[in-house]
Amino acid sequence: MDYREFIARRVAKEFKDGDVINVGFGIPLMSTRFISPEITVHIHSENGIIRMGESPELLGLPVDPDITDAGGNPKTILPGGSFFDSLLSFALIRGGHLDTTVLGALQVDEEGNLANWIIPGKLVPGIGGAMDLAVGSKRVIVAMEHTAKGNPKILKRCTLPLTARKKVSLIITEMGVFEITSEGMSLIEISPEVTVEEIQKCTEANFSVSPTLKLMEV
Amino acid sequence: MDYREFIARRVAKEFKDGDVINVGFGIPLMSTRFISPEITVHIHSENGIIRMGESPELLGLPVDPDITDAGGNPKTILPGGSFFDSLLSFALIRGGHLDTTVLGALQVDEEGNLANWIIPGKLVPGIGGAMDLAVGSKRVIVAMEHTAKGNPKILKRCTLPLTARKKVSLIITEMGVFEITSEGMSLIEISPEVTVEEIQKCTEANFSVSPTLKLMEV
Amino acid sequence: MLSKLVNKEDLPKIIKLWDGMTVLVAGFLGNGTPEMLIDFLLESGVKNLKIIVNDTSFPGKGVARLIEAHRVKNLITTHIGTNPETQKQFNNQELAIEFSPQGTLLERIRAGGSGLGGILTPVGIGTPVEEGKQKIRVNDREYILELPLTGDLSILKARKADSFGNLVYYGTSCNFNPVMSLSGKTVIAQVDEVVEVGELNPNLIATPGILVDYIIQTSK
Amino acid sequence: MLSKLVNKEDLPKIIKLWDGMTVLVAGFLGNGTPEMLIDFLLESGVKNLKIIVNDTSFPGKGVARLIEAHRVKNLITTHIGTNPETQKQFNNQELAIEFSPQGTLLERIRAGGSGLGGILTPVGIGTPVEEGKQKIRVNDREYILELPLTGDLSILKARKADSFGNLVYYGTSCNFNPVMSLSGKTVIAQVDEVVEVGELNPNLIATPGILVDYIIQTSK
Repeated sequence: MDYREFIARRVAKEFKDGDVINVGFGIPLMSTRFISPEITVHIHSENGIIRMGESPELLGLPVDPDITDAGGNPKTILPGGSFFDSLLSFALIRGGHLDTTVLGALQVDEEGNLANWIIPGKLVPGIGGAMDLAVGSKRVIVAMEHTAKGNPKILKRCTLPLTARKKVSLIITEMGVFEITSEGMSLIEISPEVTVEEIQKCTEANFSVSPTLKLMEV
Repeated sequence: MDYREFIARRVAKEFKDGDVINVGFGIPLMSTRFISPEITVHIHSENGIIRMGESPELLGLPVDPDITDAGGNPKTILPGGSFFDSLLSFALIRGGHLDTTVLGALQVDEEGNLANWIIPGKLVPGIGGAMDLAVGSKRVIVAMEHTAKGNPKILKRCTLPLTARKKVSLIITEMGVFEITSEGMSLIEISPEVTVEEIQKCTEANFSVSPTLKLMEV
Repeated sequence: MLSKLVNKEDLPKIIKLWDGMTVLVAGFLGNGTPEMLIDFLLESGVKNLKIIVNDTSFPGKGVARLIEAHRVKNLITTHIGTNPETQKQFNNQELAIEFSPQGTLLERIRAGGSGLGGILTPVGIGTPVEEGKQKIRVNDREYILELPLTGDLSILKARKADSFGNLVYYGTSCNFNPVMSLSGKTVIAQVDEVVEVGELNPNLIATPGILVDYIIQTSK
Repeated sequence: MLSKLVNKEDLPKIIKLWDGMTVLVAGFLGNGTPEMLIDFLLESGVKNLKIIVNDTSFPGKGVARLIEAHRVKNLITTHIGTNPETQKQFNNQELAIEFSPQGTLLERIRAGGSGLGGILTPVGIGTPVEEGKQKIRVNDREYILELPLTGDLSILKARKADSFGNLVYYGTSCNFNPVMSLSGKTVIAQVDEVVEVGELNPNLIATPGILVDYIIQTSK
């Protein structure tokens, strides 16, 4: 199992029966493949669909170009799902009707600030739905590799322009799981493959180690 | 022909082919019975219908309790019409997508101010959609009897709480038709049954007599 | 997937009600109002309600029945002209009423349910509606800042639902139902027909089931 | 009732275009964008356009074709990450871009088309999006006042229409189409199928024909 799949599998354990979720591309999207078959989770995609299903190719179904995810990839809709316009889609997002959003990050910090949309002077992919999702969802999880080319991504304070302020409450990486509250950041799970000291070396942010620290299992 | 029908017939001449209109109860509503068969006018009702048709009773059709006008009376829908929720209905109204609204008034004044929703200390029917209609429609016509129990309703300044400020551009009564512009109020048509002096006696507002004053025909 | 269809008799066990709570009641002159859920409120004995509703309907119909039973203390509405009892309780000061233009009421409910802090509307400028409210000038025009509304409970009426709570409306009984589905902490709908999940065309669902907590079926 | 169905070849006679005009383009990554109306804009030679669109699609698709032909001078959008040419023209300063959160862009277009002076959103607070904008505190939370957007022309794509211009959408190609129907001075839609007036179920029309000025039919 590679790092990314390990993270994605751990993310999937955060979903509860009946949750409405939205997942960004990459590891967050991958997490939906590992949702327990014992629960029903409703996947919302901001381009106007709830209860989004797998790719038609995977299911051996014909592709319908008018049913896609937010990356333009062909998808299907599950029974009970519906399509709606973008206005309602973002009313759902901003109005707190989504239980959990899982996003990647360029940077995240110990206050729960998130930066994932711009590197000034370099790449400007844009905002898309990320700011609305981060601000509006009941719960925001960051799922990402712990470092970028060896540099910490979990910082004392984000240095890149923010996506949202103080909204991230959980960070899941291949090294561990961090909870962020108004008290600060706390390591609550640790990968069997690393030590707290190793995590500290790869993390700029200050964090406490939870007295109930557990092994990260997937 | 009674006064009210005379006014209603004159109002109907204001509608143009393709117009989207909304009419209040009483004389405004009556005006829709006199629309020229040579034009198509789309009747919007704020409870969520466009191209509202006649009462089913009048057409010999069964009553559907879920298709009504804004007074709760059973109506029908014409081909090309649609139903929508109140949010869209008022987006249409406030967004300037209605060509003409015809309303009754308790008072209207020479600045185009309209009062039609409350008599303090007495009757408080409420606002309903009237304020949105008066503010949002491209054109607001007041259609009413010229006086109430002999007292002028067309005033220098409304004394009752307003419905909307400076929005009425045409007043149609049984005595004549007044145009209101930023220059003031002007009598542009006069009923064959009255003189300018008689109108002046029943009107508190100052008005000029248009150099192209015409006879009011229906 | 758990069915959201419950029996009306079980509602007292399922839905928490309390005196002084805020209830959003869908409907326009009673059309599109869930009478069985009005029954439920009446039977529960709940009182001092704050009701947000377009109008107070006609005597004996819809929200008028709550007013006639003296269960309502505060009302945010647009029109009471069709209900003399509302007028009477208002004049007696039994009932406090905040009048709102209809478009403004709709936008306030939408704002509450969609995470907006308010909206600027030109409607009400120069009228008593502007009193006590912040006014903001944008591009040389004056607007009233109207603030969001939400409720503890929204009661809706729809023509059809599946057991996931997806709703389909019909005719002019749609009115306030979709917007109120966004803005109640708990949302319950009375529906005439209940079908299996998957039977509704996903393009034609007006209110997605994720917004609806419970449905009851209209008695025949 | 006059039919709004016109031939694409007749559009240059019917629709006035001018350099620097503002066009609202529906679609999400090109899905739900009317390619034949993009063709019309390209063939007309119109330039220096101000385009309001969710994203700049993929190369060769939708609004990307206008950017590749250097017809766009200003862009209000949420995302350009799928189109390297947009990124290039942005870095070259050929193209000015105002980035907006997607929900905010939608609300601004809705406000423009529905007579609101603006909306308060919490989205963007503490980010570069708030720069230069008025902030307003409501119930102890800070919001950005976002202002309305409208356009000279809206170009839409729908699955089905009747000749009165009533529109029905399908799947995720619905996206920005309904909101943009409210906010263009002229509104034109490309539709795959045109039926007679009266054939569409009036309960299932997403965009009422009164909002639509012209329709053209997708070439087979």
